[in-house]
Order: sequence, then C-alpha cells, then structure tokens
Amino acid sequence: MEEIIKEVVVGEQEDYVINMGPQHPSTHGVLRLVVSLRGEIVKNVQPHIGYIHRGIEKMCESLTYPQIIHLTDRMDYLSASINNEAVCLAVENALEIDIPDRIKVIRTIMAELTRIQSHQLFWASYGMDLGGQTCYFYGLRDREKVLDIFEETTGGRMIVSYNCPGGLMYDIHPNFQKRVKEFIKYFRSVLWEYDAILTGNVIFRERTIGIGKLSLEDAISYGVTGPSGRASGFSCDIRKHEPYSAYDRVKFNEVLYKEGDTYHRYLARVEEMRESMNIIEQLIDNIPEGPYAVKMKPVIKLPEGEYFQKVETVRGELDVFIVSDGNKNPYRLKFRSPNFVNLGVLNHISKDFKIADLIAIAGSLDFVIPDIDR
Amino acid sequence: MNNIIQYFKEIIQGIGSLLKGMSVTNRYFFSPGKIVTQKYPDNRKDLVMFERFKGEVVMPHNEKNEHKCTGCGICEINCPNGSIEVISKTIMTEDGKKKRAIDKHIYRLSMCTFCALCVKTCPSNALAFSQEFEHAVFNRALLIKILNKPGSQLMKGVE
Amino acid sequence: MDRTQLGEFIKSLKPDATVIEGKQFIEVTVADTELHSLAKKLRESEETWFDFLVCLTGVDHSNGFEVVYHLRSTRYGHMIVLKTRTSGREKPVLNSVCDIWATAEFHEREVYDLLGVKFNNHPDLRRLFLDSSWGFPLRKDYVDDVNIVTK
Amino acid sequence: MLFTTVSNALSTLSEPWWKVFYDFSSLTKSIDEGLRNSMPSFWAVTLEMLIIGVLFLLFYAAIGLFLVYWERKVCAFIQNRLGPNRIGPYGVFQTIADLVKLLFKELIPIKNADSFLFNLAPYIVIIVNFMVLGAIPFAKGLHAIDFNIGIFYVIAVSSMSVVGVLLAGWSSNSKYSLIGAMRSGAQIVSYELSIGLSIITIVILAGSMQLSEIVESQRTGWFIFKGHIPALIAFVIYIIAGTAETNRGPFDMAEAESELTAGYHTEYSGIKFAFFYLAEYINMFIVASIASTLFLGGWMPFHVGNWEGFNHIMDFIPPFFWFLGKTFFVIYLIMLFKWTFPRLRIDQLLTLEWKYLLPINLVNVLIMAFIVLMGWHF
Repeated sequence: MEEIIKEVVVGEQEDYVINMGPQHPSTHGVLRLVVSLRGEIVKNVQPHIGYIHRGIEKMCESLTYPQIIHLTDRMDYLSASINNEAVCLAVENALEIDIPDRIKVIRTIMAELTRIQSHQLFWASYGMDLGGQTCYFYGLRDREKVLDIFEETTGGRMIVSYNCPGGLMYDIHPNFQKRVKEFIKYFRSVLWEYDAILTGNVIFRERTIGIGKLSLEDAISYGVTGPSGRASGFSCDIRKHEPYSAYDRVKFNEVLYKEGDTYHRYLARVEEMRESMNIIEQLIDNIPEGPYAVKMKPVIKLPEGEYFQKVETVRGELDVFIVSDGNKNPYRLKFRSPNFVNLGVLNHISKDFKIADLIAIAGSLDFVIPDIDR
Repeated sequence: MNNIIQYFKEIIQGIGSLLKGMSVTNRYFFSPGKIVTQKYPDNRKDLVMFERFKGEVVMPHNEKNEHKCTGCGICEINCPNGSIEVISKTIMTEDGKKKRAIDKHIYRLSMCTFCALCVKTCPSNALAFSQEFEHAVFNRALLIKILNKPGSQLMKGVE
Repeated sequence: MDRTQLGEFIKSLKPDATVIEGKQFIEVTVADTELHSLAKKLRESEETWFDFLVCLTGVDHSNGFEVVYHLRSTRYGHMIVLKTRTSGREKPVLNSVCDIWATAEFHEREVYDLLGVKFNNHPDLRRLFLDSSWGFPLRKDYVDDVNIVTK
Repeated sequence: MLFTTVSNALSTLSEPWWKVFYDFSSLTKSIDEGLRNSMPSFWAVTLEMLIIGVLFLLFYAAIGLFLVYWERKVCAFIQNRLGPNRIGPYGVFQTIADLVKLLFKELIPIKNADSFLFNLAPYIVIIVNFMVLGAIPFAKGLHAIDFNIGIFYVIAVSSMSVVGVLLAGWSSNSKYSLIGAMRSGAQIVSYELSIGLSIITIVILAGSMQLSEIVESQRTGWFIFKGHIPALIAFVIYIIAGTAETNRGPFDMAEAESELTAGYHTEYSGIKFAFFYLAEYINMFIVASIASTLFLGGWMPFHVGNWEGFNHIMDFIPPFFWFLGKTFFVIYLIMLFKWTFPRLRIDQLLTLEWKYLLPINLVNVLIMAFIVLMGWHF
C-alpha cells in the first residue's frame, strides 16, 4: 500500500502533472513520463517503465546459449547485430575459441551497418520530434537501402539473428560487397541534405544548442555511455579502448565533444555515421577468405565461473554478465543495457526546461524502449 | 555597434539556412522521379523477395511427394519457443526392420521468432524458409501448420 | 598501477576484504556492512578512482543474494568486480551506493524489483518494471504457473 | 424567379457573355437592379445576402476540400511519396471520402467538459472565417462587401478566431488542450502586431484602406515591385506572421503533435473536428489571399512596362484565375515552410516576434512613409 501511494504523488501540490505516454507520439514506444509542470517549465520527470517487460533475463536462464541469441535481437532492435555479437563474444571468450579473421571482419561490417541504420532512424525521428516531418521520410528512405542489404544476407530486415556462437549463421551473400559499396557511395551523396534540412537550420540550432546540458562528471556518475556520453566528453567507446572483433585493425576517430548539450548529442550521432562509413570502407575490400563459422560442440557448456563481455552498441555500452554453473543454460545472465542506464539521467538534465525541450532532450538520448524494459 | 552588426548577421544567416533547407524540399517537390513509394498490393506480381528471406518454415517436397525429414527431433530441441513439435511413429521398412519415421511435423507460425536455428541445425536439411510473407489469417488455428504433406515419404538415401 | 599492485592497494584499504585474481578482473568480496565504506574509498582515493559504476546486478545463490558491482576507472582504465552477499534470504538488506554513483539509483531499483534486495538510504526505492502484486521473478524459487511454461 | 433574373441580367449585358469573367461588376449590378425592380428593396437585399451566403458556403467547402488534398499531395511529393492515390484518378476524391467519414463519425461527449462552450468553439472559428471571406476581392467586381476600411476590418475580424481556439482548449477538460490553447493565445496576440504593421506599410503606399482601391492602384505595377525593399520586407514579415496566425508550419505550437498530441482539438471528433480542420485551411487561404491582394496585385494581371504584346496576353487570362494563381503560390510557400522546418519553442516564437519582427517592422513603416513622402516609389 505504501508503494502505491508513493507512485501516485509526484511533485508538489501546485504542480500541473501531465502524463506523457504510454501512448504519446514522441516517446517512441511505451515509455510513460509523469511530468510535473509549472506553466510550461518542467520541474520533475518520473519515468515509468515496464510496459513491455518480457523478462528476457529470466527466459535466458532456461535457454541454451545459441537460443539466447534470438532474444538479444529483441532487446534493442535497432542494434540487433551488435547485441548478437555481445553474447557470441562472451561465449567464445569463455570457451577460449579462436575466431577466424573472416568472421571478425564480417561481424564488424555488420555492426557498423547497424550503427548507420540506427543513426539514420535517430535522425529521422529526431527531426519529427522537433516538428520537421519531412526528415522522417528522408531518413527512412536511406535506411531502407541498409535494410535491403541485411535482408539479402541474413534474411531479416531488423531482427537479423546473424551471429551465433562460433561464427555466423550464413556466409555473406555474393552481392554483399557490391551493394555495401553502392550504398556508401549513395549515402555520401545525400548526407549533405541532412545538414541542409536539420543540422544547419537556424530553428533547429536554436531549439537544441544549450538545452539539456550534461556535464562530464554527471555523465560518468550517471553512467551515460554511447554517443550521448561522448557528447559530454566521456571517452567511453569500447571499440577504441578495448577493441573486439576487427576494430583493432581499422582507423577511426572517437567522436568526442565537450558541450554535452542536445545539439552535440545529435551531432555526435551524425558524425558517427561518417566514421562508420570510414570503417566499412577500410574493411569491405579486404574480407579475408576462410570459413564463416567454427565447428562448435552440439551442446555448448560454459565452464563454471563468471564472464563479462563489453560491446559498444549504437546507444552505448552493452555488457553481458554470465554466471555459469557448468550447465548448458546460464545460471544468471544480466544485460547491462545502455538505454536503461541512460534513462536514469533524464530527470537530471531536463529540469527547468520547457515541455518542448523535454521532447528534444528525450529524443536526443535516443531511447529504444524494449531495451529499457528487456 | 558590434551588437547591431551581430543582430543583422544573425538574421541574414538564419534566413540563409532556412532558404537552404527549403531549396532541398522544393527540389524534391519538382522531381517526381525520386518517389520511392511501392504500390504494394498492386505490385504483388513482380514483387520478388530475397532468396534468404525468412518468411516461414517449410519442408520442401520433391515431385514424388518425398521429404528429407527423418523425425529425429533436433529441430524441436533447438527451437527456443516451442513452436515445433515432431510426432514420430514407428514403421516397418521393406527389409523388415523397425524404423522411426515422421508422423506429423507441427509448426506453430504464431510462436515462431524466425531465429533459423531449426533450419540450420537440421542434420538432413529437411527444413527451409519460404519467401511467403502474407501470413495474416482470421482464425488463429490456421497458424498451426503441418509441414509434411499427407502421404509423403522419406526420400531415398536420407538417413 | 598494475593488477597485483591494485589488488594489494585494495587490500590495504579494507583488510577484511578478500581479494582474488579472477580470470578477467580482480574480484573483491566484502561483508554487506562494509560495502558502502569500501565503495566510497574506492571511488574517492586518488590511486583507484573508480568513478564509473558499469553494472550492478544481483545473483540468487541458495544461501543469500550476491550483489555484484562492476567498477571502472575512467582515469586509469582498470576495472574490478566488487561483490557482497546479503545475510540470508528472508530480509536481504544492503546499503545503497546512490550517493557515490548516481547511476546506482536505477540499477538498485531494478535489483529490488527483480530480486527483492532492499537498499537502505535509497531515495526512491519503488518497483521498476512490475507492480507490487508480483513476486521477485529472478529468485530461483519463483513460481508462476500462468506465465512460465516449461516443456 | 432567381433564374429569370440572372438570365435577364445576362441578356441585358451589352458585351458577349464571356466578357463577364473579366468584369463582374456589370453582372452583379444588373442582378441587383433586376431584384430591386421585382420586389421591395428589403427583400431584395435579404435575397442577395442569402445568395452570397450559399455561394460562400459552397466556395468554403470546395476550397477546404481542395486545400486538404493539395496539402497532402505537396507534402507527399516533398517527402518522396505518392500521397493519396486510391480514390479516383490521382486520389482526387480522397478528401471527399474523408469528409463523408468525418460526417458519420460519432461525436464523443467529454466527461466534465463544459459542453456549451465545447460545442460553441468550432462555430466561432467557422463564423470568423466567413466574415473575413466577405471582404476579399476575388476578381473585378466579385466582392461581397467593399468597405472603405476593408483591410482594417479583415485584421480586426480574423484575430477573433483565437477566441474559438481558447474556448476549445479551456472547455475540453484536458491538460494538453489547455496548454495548446494558452500557447495559441500568446501567439496570436503577439503576431497580430506584425500583421497589422506590415499591412500598414502597404496602406501607406496605397493611400487607401479599401481593398478594391488597393488592387486598382496596383494596375501600373504590383506593390511588391513598386514599393522597393520595404515592400519586400513587409511581404516576408507578413508571410511569417500569417503562418503564425494560422497556427501552421513551424509555428504550430498550439497543436504540436509531438508534444501535445493534438493541442486544442485533442478531444474533438467527427464534424466538430472537421470544422477546426477546415478552418485551418480556410485561414491559410485567407492569409494567402490577403497577401496576394496587398503585395501581388490581387486579380491584376502581370504587366511589364511597355511590352504591349505580352501585356495583352496576360490580360487574356481572367482576373479570377490571376487571383487564385497568386493565392496558391503563397499557399505553396506556406506549405513548404511547414514541411521543411522544425517547430519553434514557445519562448523562441515570442522572441522572434518581439525582438526581430516588431523592430524591423516599425523601422520599415518609417522608411516606407519616407519613400512615399518623397515620391520615390514608381
């Protein structure tokens, strides 16, 4: 009973409390924000989550490691390929299997393509959050081309399930390299439109610059990773600091800004699209020959112990923490999902801004609600 | 004075950025060739899905109504959602040996997550994905499918 | 500081703690009452400077709940695992580390929601995903005949 | 009887019948005389008002439906889409189908809403629209009322629609609606100033407030060309402020669908929602037609100096189409704004008005007055 009362009373008596969500156009899913207002000024934001909590961690306790992969797709469906990779790397590192270069390179290319398509969707929906609906269609138009590449090779457009412990589900499609190169050529030729419509637009800059400032100390304390954290100067790119897969053989810049406002969170993502294209261009022409999967035992059992694997998904650091008791199922499996942690900072940075800014701030943190709820 | 210059500079830069954005949208308005919409139900005839597209799990049969499924049940074990159920029966082979064979391969499309584990782990490559994607039905029971056709036999030479 | 030095330093911070060289990281285990003071020392002393709480999770062991803190230093790049175990399963209580790392607020609410470990001094300890009619689903003895179907 | 009056009027015209499209005044005059001859003058005026009312109602519906279709097509082409294409060729009947759907939709009663005000609000918005339409010169002689203070009347009446919006937001008993209505109030109160001042700039140049005279004085050249740079600045400001007046484009804070779901009309359904929806488009039409009357010469054809042949060809196009063409050009501009720009924030909206538009506008009026005083305009 005590808990229920606590949930109802939010903010102070004279606050004008509105419920944003679970059905609201700009929460991108079933996120409910209870917002206390004084006039238009936001005084308190309480996120209420769990509307699509599926208990993935509990389900994983009764599934084998290859079966877990398809659940990770459904956490952050916009970085499905990278989520797959996280579990695969955790299992492979635990079993100390050497992965051939071909797999590593293909995984990296796939991860970067995933990053591009996710940031395209971010750009699209961020424009729409701020009221420029045309952005949405331009972003999706270009994203379709990446999804077609995915579909041709993996059979799925978003839910790819492409990695499996020990390698990949299938080899890349013969057209893969050609199509990726075509896409990069095309995308470089239209990226200036993104800047013309949104980045340089005076209204957009007015709306975002200086809004929702997150200092470096707060970013670290709240554990905000990914482009959102890097916009505050938090150098947290796992690809750079602890390279996995083929990231140690490519040259790329970690996009870092100092300002930490909404505009730079946006800018970090747009710049990351360019960096991802650089990474792909370095790898796409020299995919080494070799098998696309290592022969694994039919039943994969991890030796007893604890395993921790970090990967850099589109939205930040995804950690897989496996406690194994030697069985084919994990004893406990924890996903430290970046969106869940990033949500914690929303109240802190959106205080004393306006409702319109709350939308801009929440949009710039780029939430994917299934990843928050798991 | 600097303030006044700054004031007008801001105005001119602002208007310039707005005009830049408008030129992009205006250009698209006058270039109808760039329309990307697919007229989906109209273009059904020439709509080709990619060959690896994961539409639904099927069991390919050859023209003699033979399939490759031995009824081993590995797909059932590997399925994470319990969408596959293999009901096997014991049959007598021609040389008088008892042998396990498939009676019904039940596939629940409504529970399938298209993880491709069944197709990948099948030892005799009996399962495949079809390119069918129009799954909508009015009755949920229609989503429970029996993959082996009635009267079908195990293909010769598949163990 | 390399790994062995780091382990020794942590040992000097809290002599009661057991410090093991794990496969991946240094694993530090402390008693549940000592947790908060050690965490504060790890965060604040110049040599360790663990300012980033990467991951906070609970594991249900039969004799109590183990809560695992993965800490990383953004200055030095080193990482340790801090572990503690609640005494018993009936009333698991720990001290919150919200005042040290702000991110712990959400993590601890999650642990409370799914495992039922209470955290003292937490500013807003409510259920996060589920409502109060649910049990604690990540406990191993959790039964739910409706929603959990096993073959 | 009406029919015979009209046919009599047509037959008494001295010129061939198609000349009517170039000058409606002789037709309207002869209809008026015919009616006054056949009945007492009180009933004649009543009947005339009725005819005009019915004509406006038809025009209102036609323009509303067409603009909805046009907007959907414009935004579709801008966004690389096809837009409505199912009902009729190129989807032209889509809006009619939508209208039929809205007519049949249930009117949802809102719990605890102030039902009288709730039902009144859409009518206020609609009535204001009609009142403004009456003062607009559509073509030569096609003009319901030609006030000598026509433009003043238009400014005064058009800002009344905010009352409807405020009532809608207040009476809906919805938090989002209230925020939307309050935003709309702040917005319209401030942008009224800019509209007024930019219109005054033109009034100074024209020397009259009568809309027909303003159009007539543009016979030698449209004001946007005649009035040098001040007229151009006034035009730009008028377009910006007019977009804000109609709650559209980058200034749609009152309905801001990504923030307030649908703002002041969140709780409306069926035909009452359709009224708000149509009113938005008619408002846009009004703003655009005022812009074309004041700056682009209204129904005046485009003339270039001494090019007799060119001017003659331009004269051949009936004035009504000139008026519509110019109006739709301005409407296209306003639509382009909406589909290109992100939305402003409420405080930035007010900053734009009070810090940029208003000072520039005041200086602009002074410059224009000086130009007119010195006789520097063409």
